[in-house]
Amino acid sequence: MTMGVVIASHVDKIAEGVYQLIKESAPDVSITYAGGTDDGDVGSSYELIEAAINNNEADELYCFYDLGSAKMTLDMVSDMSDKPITIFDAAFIEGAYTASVLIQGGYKKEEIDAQLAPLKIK
Amino acid sequence: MTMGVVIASHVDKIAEGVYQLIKESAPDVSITYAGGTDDGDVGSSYELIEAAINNNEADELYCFYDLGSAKMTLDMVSDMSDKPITIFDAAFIEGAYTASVLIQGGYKKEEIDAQLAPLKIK
Amino acid sequence: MELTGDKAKAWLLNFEAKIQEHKAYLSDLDQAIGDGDHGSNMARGTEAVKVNLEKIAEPETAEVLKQAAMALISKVGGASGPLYGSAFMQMAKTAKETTDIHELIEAGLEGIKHRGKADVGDKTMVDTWAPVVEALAKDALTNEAITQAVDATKPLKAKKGRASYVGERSIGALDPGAVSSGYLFTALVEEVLQ
Amino acid sequence: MELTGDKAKAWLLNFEAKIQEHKAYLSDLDQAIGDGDHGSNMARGTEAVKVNLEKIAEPETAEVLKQAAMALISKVGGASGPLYGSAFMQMAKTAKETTDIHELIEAGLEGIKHRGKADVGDKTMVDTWAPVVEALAKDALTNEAITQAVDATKPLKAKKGRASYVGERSIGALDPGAVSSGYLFTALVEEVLQ
Ligand SMILES: Nc1ncnc2c1ncn2[C@@H]1O[C@H](COP(=O)(O)OP(=O)(O)O)[C@@H](O)[C@H]1O
Ligand SMILES: Nc1ncnc2c1ncn2[C@@H]1O[C@H](COP(=O)(O)OP(=O)(O)O)[C@@H](O)[C@H]1O
Ligand SMILES: [Mg+2]
Ligand SMILES: [Mg+2]
Ligand SMILES: [Mg+2]
Ligand SMILES: [Mg+2]
Repeated sequence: MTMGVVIASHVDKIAEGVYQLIKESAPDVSITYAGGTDDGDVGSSYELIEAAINNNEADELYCFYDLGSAKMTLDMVSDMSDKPITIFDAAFIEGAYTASVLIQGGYKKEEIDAQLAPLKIK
Repeated sequence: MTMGVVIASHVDKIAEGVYQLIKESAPDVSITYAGGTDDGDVGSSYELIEAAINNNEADELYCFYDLGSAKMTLDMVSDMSDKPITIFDAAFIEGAYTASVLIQGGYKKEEIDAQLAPLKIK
Repeated sequence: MELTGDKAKAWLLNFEAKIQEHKAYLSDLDQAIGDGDHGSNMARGTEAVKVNLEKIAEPETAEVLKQAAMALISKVGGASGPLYGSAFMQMAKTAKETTDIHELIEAGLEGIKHRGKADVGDKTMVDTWAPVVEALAKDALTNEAITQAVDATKPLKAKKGRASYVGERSIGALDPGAVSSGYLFTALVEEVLQ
Repeated sequence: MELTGDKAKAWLLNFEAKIQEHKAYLSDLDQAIGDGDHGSNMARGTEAVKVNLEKIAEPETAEVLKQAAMALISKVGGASGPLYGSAFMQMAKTAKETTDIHELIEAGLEGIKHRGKADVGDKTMVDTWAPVVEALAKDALTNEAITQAVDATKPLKAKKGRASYVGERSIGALDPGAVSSGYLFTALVEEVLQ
């Protein structure tokens, strides 16, 4: 079971930037992202989030979001998807960074979940 | 005493995107940002963070950062600055969003600090 | 009361017209306690609903509701997208069993609650939907009842969504999603119940 | 032992040369437990130090240290920027009182600790600086002592900086900032102490 990370933000630039930040420390982890609406506005897009989930090469996905409505969209996509998906109510960037670095380091799910627990703020 | 928000990220796109996200809900708050190094790489820049602090129109600044080294740069700039600056060890985007929306709403410092307290994760 | 396919289509087209008419007002309401986009979000979403529905020559209730759900889910872009989307998706599923309006709207409310985890009193669209479901159960849905439900969101403190960030300051403001839901039900009264 | 302006300049130019030489190695070390940029960060920073110092015709200790601090602060771009920058800034301040090498490096260590809040054993550059300060107090700084301090970061678990994210997995790896600090002190031995 490989683990991957999905980043869902309300803004396209944030999603791209978080990807850029994380890839430096987790070059071998499958990280996909979705930001903003279909038109590039601030918001969230079912299609873009669905694509980020489908395009992620990992077997199991850890998803992080910035604000609540991206979570609802993630939730909807997750309801429709066959992949095991966990949506973390963790600090967005810090949580995604932590998860990615730990996956890169080969840690097990339980250990990663334990490290993410104190980052829960939502 | 007006209150403003400073956003310091390791990535230029993240800083711009967070600004974009927050401005929608806090159009009247002075929000300035700095992202990445002088050359646009991932990292932090003393000059850019100093400029974000100097260009902020508010009397008192609430600063948020993504990862620890941006905090150290904020710290250095803050040591050199006369403005009252508080660096929050809060979840980056969530903290900056919360602070900005509350400042927009006219809340007092004590109330804002109380709302930010549960977001402390660093 | 039954929701036929034709009525369902008329209802949603009326809703779209109301949203377009009150687009600026909805965004203003959202600017006060959120991010100021509820009007444009709903306008974009209902516009897409209209496009989808206009393609349906012989409307069938479940299909109309499903097309509305798909359009709202993919085009709104804000929290109201997955929320209205889940409502219509639940209604579409329920429509395969029954087209009773009370049961359909009740299913829609369940969809919203499942997605958003909000309860009555949290100052969200749930505060419009819940009293509407009760009124429909008694066959007593009127414009007055709708207005009353919408207005009752004013004194509440927001506990969900972006408005929850402003806490106390949300008191005294109408919830934008409750207001847009009000238009949905006024359209229902006009097109289906009257 | 005194740090004259000329020696300070020679020291930092030697440091720059060592960093350029080991740039790829430092980044590789950082890739293992961080983000893989320590070599390029330090290369950019010390290159800027060199540019600043080459402008100084008659080097004066405090000024040399200050110019180094400014260059590192503004050009490194990673955590090592404010850290080395604070070290040299503290040294520059102290140089106005004394140019004794032990006192200067001790002031530098205080600068690093003030900025980064790390202690001995946290697997950072502090683990090179602290034993070096002790050795200098006894006038006994050698290349062996430096290598020993740097190597001693291997078994440690990182508690500060990016490497702290990988926790246990940092055990067994050298700390990149401890290694680059090792070059700083080897350059000191070569240019000043020998
Ligand atoms: N968790 C929730 N449950 C129910 N309704 C919600 C929830 N979050 C937000 N809403 C509704 O959504 C409306 C805001 O929609 P909109 O402005 O389109 O989305 P966003 O807040 O993402 O910009 C609110 O006025 C409220 O009625
Ligand atoms: N809080 C700290 N205190 C002391 N040294 C630190 C601290 N954080 C990081 N370091 C040092 O900085 C080095 C990493 O520097 P660098 O890679 O240039 O920065 P970044 O981690 O921002 O990419 C680490 O190897 C460590 O020696
Ligand atoms: Mg909105
Ligand atoms: Mg929005
Ligand atoms: Mg690094
Ligand atoms: Mg770096």
